[in-house]
Amino acid sequence: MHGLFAALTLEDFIARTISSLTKIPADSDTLLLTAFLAAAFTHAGLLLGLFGGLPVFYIWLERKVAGRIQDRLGPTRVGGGFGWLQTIADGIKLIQKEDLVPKEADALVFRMAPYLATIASFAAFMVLPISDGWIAVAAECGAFLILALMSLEVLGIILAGYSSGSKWALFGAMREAAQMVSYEIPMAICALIPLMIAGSLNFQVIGRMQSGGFWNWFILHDPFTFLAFFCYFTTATASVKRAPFDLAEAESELVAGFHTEYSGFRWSIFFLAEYSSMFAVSAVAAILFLGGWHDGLGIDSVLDSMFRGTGTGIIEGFSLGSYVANVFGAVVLITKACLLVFVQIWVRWTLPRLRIDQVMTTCLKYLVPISCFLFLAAVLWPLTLVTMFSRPVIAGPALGERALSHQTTTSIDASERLGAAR
Amino acid sequence: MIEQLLFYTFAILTCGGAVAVVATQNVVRMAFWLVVSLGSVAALFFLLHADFLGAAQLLIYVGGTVVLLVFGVMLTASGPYTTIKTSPAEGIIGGAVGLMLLMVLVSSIGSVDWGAISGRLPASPESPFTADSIREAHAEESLVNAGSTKAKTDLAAVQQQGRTVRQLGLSFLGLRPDRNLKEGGANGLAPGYFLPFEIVSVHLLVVLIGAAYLARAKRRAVSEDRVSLD
Amino acid sequence: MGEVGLNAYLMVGAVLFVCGVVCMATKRNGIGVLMGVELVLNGANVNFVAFSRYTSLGLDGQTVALFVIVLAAAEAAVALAIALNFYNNHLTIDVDRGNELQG
Amino acid sequence: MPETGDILMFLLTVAWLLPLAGFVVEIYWLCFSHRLNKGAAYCAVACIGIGFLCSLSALLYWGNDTHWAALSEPDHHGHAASHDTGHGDAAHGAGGHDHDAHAGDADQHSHDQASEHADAPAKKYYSGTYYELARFGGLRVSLDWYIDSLTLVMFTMVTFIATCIHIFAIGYMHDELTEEYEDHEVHLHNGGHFSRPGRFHRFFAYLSLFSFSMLGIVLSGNIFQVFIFWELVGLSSYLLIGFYIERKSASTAANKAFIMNRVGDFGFLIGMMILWTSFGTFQFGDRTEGAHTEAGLFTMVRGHDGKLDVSEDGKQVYLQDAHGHRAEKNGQPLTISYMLLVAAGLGVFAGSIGKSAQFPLQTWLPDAMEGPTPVSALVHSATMVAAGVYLAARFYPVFTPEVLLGIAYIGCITLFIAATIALVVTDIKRVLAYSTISQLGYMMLAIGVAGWGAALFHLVTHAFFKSLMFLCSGSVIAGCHHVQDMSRMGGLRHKMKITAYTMLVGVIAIAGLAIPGTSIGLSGFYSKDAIVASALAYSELNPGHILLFIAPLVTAGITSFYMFRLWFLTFAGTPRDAHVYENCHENPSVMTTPLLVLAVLAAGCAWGGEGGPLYRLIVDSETVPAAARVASVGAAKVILPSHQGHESDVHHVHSTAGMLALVSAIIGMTLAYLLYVKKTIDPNQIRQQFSGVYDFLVDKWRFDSLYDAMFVAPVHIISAWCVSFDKGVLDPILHSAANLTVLTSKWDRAFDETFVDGLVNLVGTVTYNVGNSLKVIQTGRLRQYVMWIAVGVIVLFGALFTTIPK
Repeated sequence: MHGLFAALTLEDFIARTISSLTKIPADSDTLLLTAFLAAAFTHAGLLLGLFGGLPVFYIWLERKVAGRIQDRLGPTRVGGGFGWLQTIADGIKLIQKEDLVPKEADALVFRMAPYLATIASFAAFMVLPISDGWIAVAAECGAFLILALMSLEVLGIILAGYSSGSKWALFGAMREAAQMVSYEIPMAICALIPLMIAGSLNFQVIGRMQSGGFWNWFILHDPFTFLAFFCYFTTATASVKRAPFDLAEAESELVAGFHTEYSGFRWSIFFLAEYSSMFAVSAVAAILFLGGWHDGLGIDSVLDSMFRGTGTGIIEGFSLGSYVANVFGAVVLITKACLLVFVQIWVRWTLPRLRIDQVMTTCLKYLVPISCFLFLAAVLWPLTLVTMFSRPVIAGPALGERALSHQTTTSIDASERLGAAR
Repeated sequence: MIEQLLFYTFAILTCGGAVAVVATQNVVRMAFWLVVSLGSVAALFFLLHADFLGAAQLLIYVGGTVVLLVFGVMLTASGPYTTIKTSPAEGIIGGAVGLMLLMVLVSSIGSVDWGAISGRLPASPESPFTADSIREAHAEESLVNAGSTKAKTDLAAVQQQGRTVRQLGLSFLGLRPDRNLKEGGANGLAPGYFLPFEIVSVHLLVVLIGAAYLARAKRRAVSEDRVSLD
Repeated sequence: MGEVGLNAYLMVGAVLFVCGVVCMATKRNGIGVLMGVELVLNGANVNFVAFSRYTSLGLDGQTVALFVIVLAAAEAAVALAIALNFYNNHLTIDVDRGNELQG
Repeated sequence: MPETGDILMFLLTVAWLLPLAGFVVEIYWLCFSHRLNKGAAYCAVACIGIGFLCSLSALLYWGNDTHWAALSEPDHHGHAASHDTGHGDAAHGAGGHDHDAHAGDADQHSHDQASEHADAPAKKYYSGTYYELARFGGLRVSLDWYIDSLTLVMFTMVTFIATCIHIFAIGYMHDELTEEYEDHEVHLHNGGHFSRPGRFHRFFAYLSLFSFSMLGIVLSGNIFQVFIFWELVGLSSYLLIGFYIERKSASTAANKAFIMNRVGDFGFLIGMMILWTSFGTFQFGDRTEGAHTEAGLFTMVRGHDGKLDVSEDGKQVYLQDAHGHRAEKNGQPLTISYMLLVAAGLGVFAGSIGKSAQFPLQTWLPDAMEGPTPVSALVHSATMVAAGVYLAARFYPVFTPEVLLGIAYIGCITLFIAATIALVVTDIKRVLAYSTISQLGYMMLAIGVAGWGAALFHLVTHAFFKSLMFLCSGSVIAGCHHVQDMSRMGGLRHKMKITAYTMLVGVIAIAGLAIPGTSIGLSGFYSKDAIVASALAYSELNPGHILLFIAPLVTAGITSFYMFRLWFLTFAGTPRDAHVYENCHENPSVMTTPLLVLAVLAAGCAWGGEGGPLYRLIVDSETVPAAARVASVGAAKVILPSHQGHESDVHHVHSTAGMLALVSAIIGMTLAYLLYVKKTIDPNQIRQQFSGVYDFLVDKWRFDSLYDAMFVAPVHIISAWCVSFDKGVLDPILHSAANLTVLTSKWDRAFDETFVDGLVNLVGTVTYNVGNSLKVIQTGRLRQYVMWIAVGVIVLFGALFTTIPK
């Protein structure tokens, strides 16, 4: 058993609490199961709260940004001058709508498809760290897993399009399939570049390697990671079918694309999935290229040292300093991701939609070769540096040294905590 | 307990999905059930401490199934939801043979004492699976460097925890840090899978080219006739 | 509910395998046959990973399972190309129509 | 200062190789010029002309170097000559008595002389090696040079005559200067004539090649090299005779010449092989390599004193080394069987027979008149046929008296036969051709009767006047538009004055006429005089061979007759064919100038006779001293007469012989005048009265029929016999074998078809039926196969579970 049930601290805490209250031995299976379930549900609730709330915010943001770009105000009525309750109001309205299934539709698949898409995009948050150590599943192959999980979303969309029994929906689904299968390749290769530099698939490790100043961020590691970031962001935009790659919806041609026949709650769920996917890819971009939860100015370490040692007595194994630093880190990461999402929204309302052949051409003829070249160049970069300057980086300590120092400190830290917990 | 619960959940999903694939006649529904079944297999892989394998299963089979879906839709698109039905007799015969095959397999599985067989295998570092070991391994949420001189128990714990990416990668490079043939010997590592890995790489390239060649656009005989009539 | 052991996983693998075989044997749709192949391969993979977990073979099972996945992907690519050709020649995907080799 | 030999070698080599360069240039003439250009001819003339200048300067240089010692009286020059004189006196004394009785004495005497004068005499020749081609064991194949006065005279003569003929040919071949040459002799099926591009440049290329080859023979230093150029001469004559290759007669004549020559060359090869096995060298002259001197052929046979060193029993000949001693090898003296030496001599002479058209290989030369007339002049009168005589003369030291006797008789027969045929021939060129054969017979006869100098003297004079006459005839032919028949000519001297009178000079020269009572005549007089004198001396010493004197004497008259007949028929009298007469004209100066030059030389080249410079120069290079009277020890008991000096055998009979020959010639001339000018006797009457003889002569003594009967007919008969043997014996055997095979094959086929095929077919049928019955299982349905696999697995497992206990 492992990181799938990763709410260890909370689970441990609950187990100990129950054990101390009911005098049941701490290693009893029933107790452990109860504690695990309680912790899991707690975490799930928190995650849903957070990641359910974010799409709501994004939908509002999109409306406001679109309004500003189109020289109008956007929502203004619900919730004061900024209309910040508009999304909630819409949601309530949509839930009230009748759940229509067309006569020609394949009812079972038609009903299941939105869930499949939403589950896939929300499952990605499982392995996404929000701050140092704040991760649901600390999987060793987290980066790989998140790519796999996000690619599941397209399945739901294709099924939805096919089962609608409508040619608009079918066209949208087919476009989406072609687009997704193509864009996954350059996206994975671009993601591989920072992964290769870090030498790990673990988001935790990758994030820690970029601690310190912003010059440690992987986007500034070498010229090719810098380019790879933009390449990745383009392909990521396409993989979440945002404009100008939103061929699956294409209102001007296909009515509403794959969700033409959907209404009410199932329709809104598609939007939740889309916006949470946007956040997921943006967060991944932030972690892989933009330093993750590190602000790049050293504020988190200042916070950590400021509150270090405080509050150790309240809960066993609890450190206020690292907790505050983690909270700050979570804010930083979400801010970065939101900025990237804002860029996606901005692009959507400023660029016209491409044709499907242009989309495929962009991917197969340009992005794939470019990403392959960047990957190759990023591999050769440290070798070139070693040959010319006898060191793998231009300035500062080598990545391996950084990783090693982190490993030792964190392992000491962990063993201390473990010792304290015992 | 938890593991059992999860196992049975996903086992039922797997088997049910597979049976549904057999039972369904509609290609798209078959694909849907296939996704359910294969996704559950991925979950079973996670349960079997094979994280990387599970992720790979998700990525590759989902991608593969998407393509299957597209093809299924394209090639049966002569009418809405057309199905190529299997005759009931065939279904019955197939079911009967399948049941017999299942009985054969199940009886075979049941008649083998795996523990004895496992004992005859070469010894490898293995520690009993306990909650403590999980807890230890999880607490040590650190980068595990397979090349470092960790204790055997650490390796075992890593394997228990499912963090097998590094070891798989090393075994593809020809190194097997999990199987020391000689204690403490630097050169006593068991041989890895370097050559098969290379062969598979080349094989994939060949398949890529071959599939592209086979599926290249060809003018159909019908359309040619039409052109000639014009 | 007893302890989950090797046999339980092998049973799952067996069911997958049998379903795959029956799928291959009964589906007239070529795509369905391919799905049967996938099921068979997954049944084998489950067995491999289970042996890797429950015996002292270590990583070998996982490695082999990875190879199987990769080869399955390759097989699917070629098989789909063949299916496309089949469709081009017969204007259907019904494998029963491809009986030119009948004796 | 280079040595004399090197300078001579350089000059002659230039003269020799220039025609080769000319040949290369002219054969590729069309690559850089066109057919209508006369440049090829100028090129050829320039080459051969410069060659003549080189040869002449070489001759002059040689003369200056030796202070013209050769021209002085033999009594006053050199040690050997003075000794010869003394010896000649002794021989003369003996000659007065019974010759046979004193033969042994003379032989003994010569031995004494050889031992007395073992020290080397003054060297009379220069020799060396250009280039060694190969060395096979002891056999050296090399390009050598050998220069003595004879070489120089031949070079000068050949290049001079060739120059004249080249110039003449420019005019004669003028009608080839065209893009479209119509050959009136070649009739096509459609009644028209064959036409082709002109071959002016090619003609001159061949002429140059011929000159090169001929000079190569003369300059050669070993017999193998002679053979090489011998064959090259044959090749170029083949090309030139067959110049009008489209004419059937021309190509046949070329083939005939070539094949006849091969017969002679066969003997030549045998002789060469004998020489090689016996002597181990091909070299003529001695050869110095550092301190070691290797003896050449002549030294080996004759030593330094020109005597054969014959063993006591007369069966062996001892070979000499370069120092005049008997050659030894491993203590054993080197010897050669006497008969083998005779055979070698006869073999080499066989080559000469072929090349010089001697009996019995004489028939090719008249036919060779098919070539253009300059070719006849150059190739078939002056030089090529002279090559045979030259070879015989060059090899004179190797010939034993027996061989010389054979040569003499061959020459005798030839000269008489050819002269008689020439009496009746009316083709102007053929008269000259038979005349040539006859004169070559004179030369051979002279060599055979030890008149070495006389033979070569006649060779040179004959070259001049015969080339003159051929060119004159060519001029006539060209002037009369290719009419060659004398019976259609007549009175042409009015129209072609230069040709007529230069021709008259040639006729007088060949007839040997002189002013009676004095010894003043044209060149032919002196040379023929010398030959007849030699023959008379020989026949006096050997009375059994009196025929050798009578035949040339009679033939001298015949020669005179037919030559004047030719001149009278052609130039004198009245025109017999008005058409020919009307159209004929004198030729341009490019053709007549050579005639005039040659006429001067034909008249005066032998000035002084045997005391004159030409004869002296030639005799200077005689390797065997001709002063002594030599008796043979072999099968033929002959005594060779002495020549040199006032006391020699020849000198004694000289005036007698000259008188007889002159009388004979005058009789011949008078007869011709009576018959063809005065018409006192009608030639037709004689022809009818002696019709048998006439026909015999017209048929050329029926030699062609004889050869047909001797060689062609037997071959035909043997071939017919072979055919009948083939058809009667071999074919039935083969046919029966074939029938047997067919029968066996039929049986075999039956066996195959019934038994073997049946077996195979049975297997095939069974397999086919089994497959046919099994094909039902092959349904082609994919799903069924899968099902069968599953069923198979179940059955297998079931069998395992039931059979293997747990």
